[in-house]
Amino acid sequence: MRAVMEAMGLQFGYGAGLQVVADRLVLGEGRIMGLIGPNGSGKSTLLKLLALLLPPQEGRILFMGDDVRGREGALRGQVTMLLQEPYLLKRSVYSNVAYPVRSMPDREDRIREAIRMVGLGDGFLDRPWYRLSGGEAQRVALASRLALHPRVLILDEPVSSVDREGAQVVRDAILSARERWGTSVLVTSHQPSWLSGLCDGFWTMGEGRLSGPYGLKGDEVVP
Amino acid sequence: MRAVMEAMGLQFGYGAGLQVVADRLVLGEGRIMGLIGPNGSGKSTLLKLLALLLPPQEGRILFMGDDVRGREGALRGQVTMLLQEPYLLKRSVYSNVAYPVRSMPDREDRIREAIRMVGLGDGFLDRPWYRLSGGEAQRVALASRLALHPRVLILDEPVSSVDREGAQVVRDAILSARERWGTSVLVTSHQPSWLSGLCDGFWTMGEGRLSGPYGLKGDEVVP
Amino acid sequence: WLGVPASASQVLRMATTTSTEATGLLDVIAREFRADTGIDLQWVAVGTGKALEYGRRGDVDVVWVHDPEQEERFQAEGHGVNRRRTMYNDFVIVGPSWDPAKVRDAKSAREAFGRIQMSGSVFVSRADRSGTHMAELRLWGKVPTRQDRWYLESGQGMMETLLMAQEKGGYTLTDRATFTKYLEKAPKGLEILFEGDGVLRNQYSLMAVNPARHDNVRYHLAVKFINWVCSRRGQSLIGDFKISGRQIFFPNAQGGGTQ
Amino acid sequence: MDFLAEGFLGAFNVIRSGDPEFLNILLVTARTSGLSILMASLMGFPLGVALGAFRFPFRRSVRLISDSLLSVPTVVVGLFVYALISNRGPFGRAQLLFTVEGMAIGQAVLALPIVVSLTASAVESVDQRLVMTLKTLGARGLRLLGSVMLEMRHHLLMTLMTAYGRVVAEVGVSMMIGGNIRWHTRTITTAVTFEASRGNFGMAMALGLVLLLISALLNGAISFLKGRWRP
Amino acid sequence: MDFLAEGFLGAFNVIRSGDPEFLNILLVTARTSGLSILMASLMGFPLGVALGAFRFPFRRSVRLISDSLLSVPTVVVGLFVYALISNRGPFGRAQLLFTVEGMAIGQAVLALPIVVSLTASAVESVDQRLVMTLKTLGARGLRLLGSVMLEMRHHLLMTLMTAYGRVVAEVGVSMMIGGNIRWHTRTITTAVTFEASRGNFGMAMALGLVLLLISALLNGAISFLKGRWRP
Ligand SMILES: Nc1ncnc2c1ncn2[C@@H]1O[C@H](COP(=O)(O)OP(=O)(O)OP(=O)(O)O)[C@@H](O)[C@H]1O
Ligand SMILES: Nc1ncnc2c1ncn2[C@@H]1O[C@H](COP(=O)(O)OP(=O)(O)OP(=O)(O)O)[C@@H](O)[C@H]1O
Ligand SMILES: [Mg+2]
Ligand SMILES: [Mg+2]
Repeated sequence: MRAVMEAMGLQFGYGAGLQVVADRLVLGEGRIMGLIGPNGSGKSTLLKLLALLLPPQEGRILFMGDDVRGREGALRGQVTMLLQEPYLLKRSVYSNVAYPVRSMPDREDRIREAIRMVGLGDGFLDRPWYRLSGGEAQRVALASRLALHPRVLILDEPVSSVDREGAQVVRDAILSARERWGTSVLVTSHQPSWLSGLCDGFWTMGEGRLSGPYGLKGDEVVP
Repeated sequence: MRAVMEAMGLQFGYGAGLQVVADRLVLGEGRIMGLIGPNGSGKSTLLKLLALLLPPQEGRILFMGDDVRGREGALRGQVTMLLQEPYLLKRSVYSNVAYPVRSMPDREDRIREAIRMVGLGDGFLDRPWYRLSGGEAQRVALASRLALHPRVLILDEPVSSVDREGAQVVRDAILSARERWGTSVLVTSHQPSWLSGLCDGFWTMGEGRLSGPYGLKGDEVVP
Repeated sequence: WLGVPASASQVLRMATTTSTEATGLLDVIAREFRADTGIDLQWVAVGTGKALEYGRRGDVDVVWVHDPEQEERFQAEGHGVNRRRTMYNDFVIVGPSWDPAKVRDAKSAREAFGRIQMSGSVFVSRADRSGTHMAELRLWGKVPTRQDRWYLESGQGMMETLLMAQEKGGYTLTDRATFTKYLEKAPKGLEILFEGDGVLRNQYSLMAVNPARHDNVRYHLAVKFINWVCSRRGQSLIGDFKISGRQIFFPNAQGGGTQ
Repeated sequence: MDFLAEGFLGAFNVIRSGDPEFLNILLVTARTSGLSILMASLMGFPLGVALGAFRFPFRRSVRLISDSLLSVPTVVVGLFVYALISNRGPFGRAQLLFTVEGMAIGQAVLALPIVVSLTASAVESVDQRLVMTLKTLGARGLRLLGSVMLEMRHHLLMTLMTAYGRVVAEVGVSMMIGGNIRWHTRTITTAVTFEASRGNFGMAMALGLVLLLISALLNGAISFLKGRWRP
Repeated sequence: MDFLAEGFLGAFNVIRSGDPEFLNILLVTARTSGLSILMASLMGFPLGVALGAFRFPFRRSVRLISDSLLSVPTVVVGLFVYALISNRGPFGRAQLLFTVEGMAIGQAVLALPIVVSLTASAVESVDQRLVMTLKTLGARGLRLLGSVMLEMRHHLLMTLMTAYGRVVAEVGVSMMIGGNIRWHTRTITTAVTFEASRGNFGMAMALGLVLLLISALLNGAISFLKGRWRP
């Protein structure tokens, strides 16, 4: 199994506070890995580093074996992330999901597919952004990432506001993304039961330091 | 047992969309009641009505037996709410928690007490608002409501971003608020296990319509 | 389009003082000049100092101003050529009808100014080195200073200065043209209290900008215009121009020739 | 007080008359301010967004300059542009003095700091998640810039209205560069100033009111547009 | 170009000389703009926040009027205030014509729509949760208003800077109401205009640059303050 993303010797800190350190992290192709740790342990920060949204202060990130430095803009879209507090563009749901795939020929199919994958009906497409509940908004935000058919999908607490049935739907969506597009996933959640039904393995964060992977069947991860 | 809040024949709709309807809702003194329902069923909307943040289009709300109309401003503070997506003032954590109790003589005690109740150390008080993780921000927002020692505490998914230990801490905080200040609580969550370990009973929402209460031991709620 | 006179093949640019424009004289001149020659006269109306500055930089082709001293310097510096007297009017001393300084009884302009100075009545000066201001400075025995609290320096145009004098119940020196215009608007305001002294003459002259200095100026058009204004036709237009039935400018180009 | 009433009546009469000179003044005003706002927007919005969203060398200095230029007097801009485009200036050959285009350049200089500073300030206080979200969705370069601007459309519109107000109400630049030449470079505001300096306060007031009326119509249209966009 | 260089040198000399007339002009400018910004803020901020956050009758009309007044020419404001406070006007008794206070009133009229409209627009696009959050924390009335304003402090500061720029750079009102009277009501901008009208372009430029320098210092101080506040 190939590694889609690798990080070596990553370090990042916001000035005085917590220093996030990840000596070695490998995300295998088609892998779904969880990231767990208490509040403030640096999970969101690490995910933003891997999603190429923050520049690491030390260390390197590889995508498909090559250093990402200087290619961040080009790689985003292949590597996408759902932020912990999703932000919707001030447009309709349709425009939000269409935004990343605007110029693709199979755009309409992707949009409809994505919105169904997160368990919302096509009727939602016409809604403006402000006519959504917390859970609905979170699902729409996920849908716009799914429409991209990304190589790497990084999800920061994707079901925090989603109801129980919805959480199952989102889990199925993640699994089917892997199945259909070979998407590799890195996901955090504070609901262990939801996470354990989904992931192949885990990393843990504690006070900014990454450890793992744990709970893998065998050791298929190539270095 | 007295009713702290009562709502009769409440109706509210945002223009075209969902119509939230609550024929009858009673919150007894010192009661902790859950509100459950799928995404978009109108829970947050109903909570905002009860927290006197939205004016009902039909129906009445009573606080301690008297209609709240015209007294909303004066009652807020006694009736407070934690929004689903908490917003922190662009100040330090200390100022956020101090804001509602600014002019109270026992201010300092309340602030320290509240920040400890949500499981954060006093060290957090000096942090600016932007140096917080998602879960930490949610806890700070809760702390500023607890500092008020409110009669009625309305919580919209208070543990969505909080870690597992934190969820226990928040549950204990809610229980001790009832114990020490006789606070009545209305709380939503998509984590049934957390909710069932806390609540005396439930209401459910389905497509905007309130039903319940369920799961009460006996029928102590006076009409 | 939209009512612009059909674009003329030739455009002549002039910098001039506000009084010639504000009275409306230039509208008549430009219309007739165009009818006679087909040349489109465009003008910028500013203070004499600024008008000459435009000339110095070759941004206009001809200037029409009224301050002999500055004009001579302009000429001496080699910026202006073909300077011609065109017309004059006069300055008058105006003030409130109750005339606290008794200017009405003065025998000469200098005496009138002396009376104002003695009485300490408010006098509003343009203080802008305009032709009017220069004339005023020549009339003071001892030029007032900051210590003279009655002496206000407005630093503005004539009309604004007149209004300020009216508000303050004070005196000022004005050219007759602007004052006539002012009377139209404020008939019960200031009155002419002294006039007719020879030192109060206000001479307007035309000058072409030196083409040797600025190769872009349209010198031949400028000369054409100057000659036209000084011709019998131009002169009679000036003489016939009236506001409220009163003649404003007095042509005096004949025989003046190039100065 | 008398001329206030006179002004209202005058405004009405001027509009009704459809006097060709008045129409010409309107046209010159519209062309000048339209052109200047266009120039200021094309340069100002990208620069403002960049100042607000990205870090780069001299960012703070550029911002400070722009903020300071908010209080540049129109006359100074007028003189400055005049120095450049006058016959003796470096761009004298372009023959921009006493033209609508020259006025528009001067007004654009005046509007630019407003556009830049207000935009930068708005971008700075825009939701921190916006830029990150757009990046996760694959936007970069011009699309990122455009999307940020679209997301702040209300702010940008307000910025535009402020810049428009500054430009359409100013006199110094138009007078200095345009010269208030009848039938050519006379704008509403230079006409107002001209009439006021002749003591025709009623007429000055009337023209000023016409300008206000036009602005009100424009704002009405924009407010209608905004209503359709929602908050 | 020549007078640009002259302007820079002149600015330097003027500052170094400490000429009493120059100091007087600075003082008049500071007093006038300070007073007018104070008046405009006291009225404008509460009105702007109210327009942006609350619904009340005629809200849209008030907003439209304010937006339109963004483009009121200074001369028109000058004329309007002049009509009110001149000897023959209804407030003639107050003797405000040709005084610093009179100028400040006129400038406040000019600054008010900027403060109101920019504030309203900022409040409109402030996070929807802010007002709700403040209410849940028991804030109401003046405290609610104050807290909303504190939360938008960067915006309000920018608004203030824009209004300051408008006021300190304007000529029409100061000329009309103040009268540019030497030693009494001559401000930097009326002095600039005056010098330019005399053809003293170098001196006009110099005074204009001094004004810019002052604004730059002010902005530097504010930017330092903002740096201490963080985003
Ligand atoms: N923008 C920021 N500026 C400064 N410090 C920050 C910023 N964002 C986060 N931090 C700090 O970094 C630490 C880690 O934050 P992070 O959001 O990565 O935690 P997390 O593991 O995602 O927590 P949670 O489970 O609550 O989401 C926090 O304690 C916070 O103080
Ligand atoms: N500001 C608003 N304007 C218009 N419609 C709204 C607004 N807020 C919510 N709605 C609509 O009202 C419905 C109920 O929203 P509400 O937030 O009350 O749901 P909820 O039960 O809290 O859902 P969740 O579990 O996702 O938080 C939603 O379907 C949404 O379309
Ligand atoms: Mg996080
Ligand atoms: Mg909700």
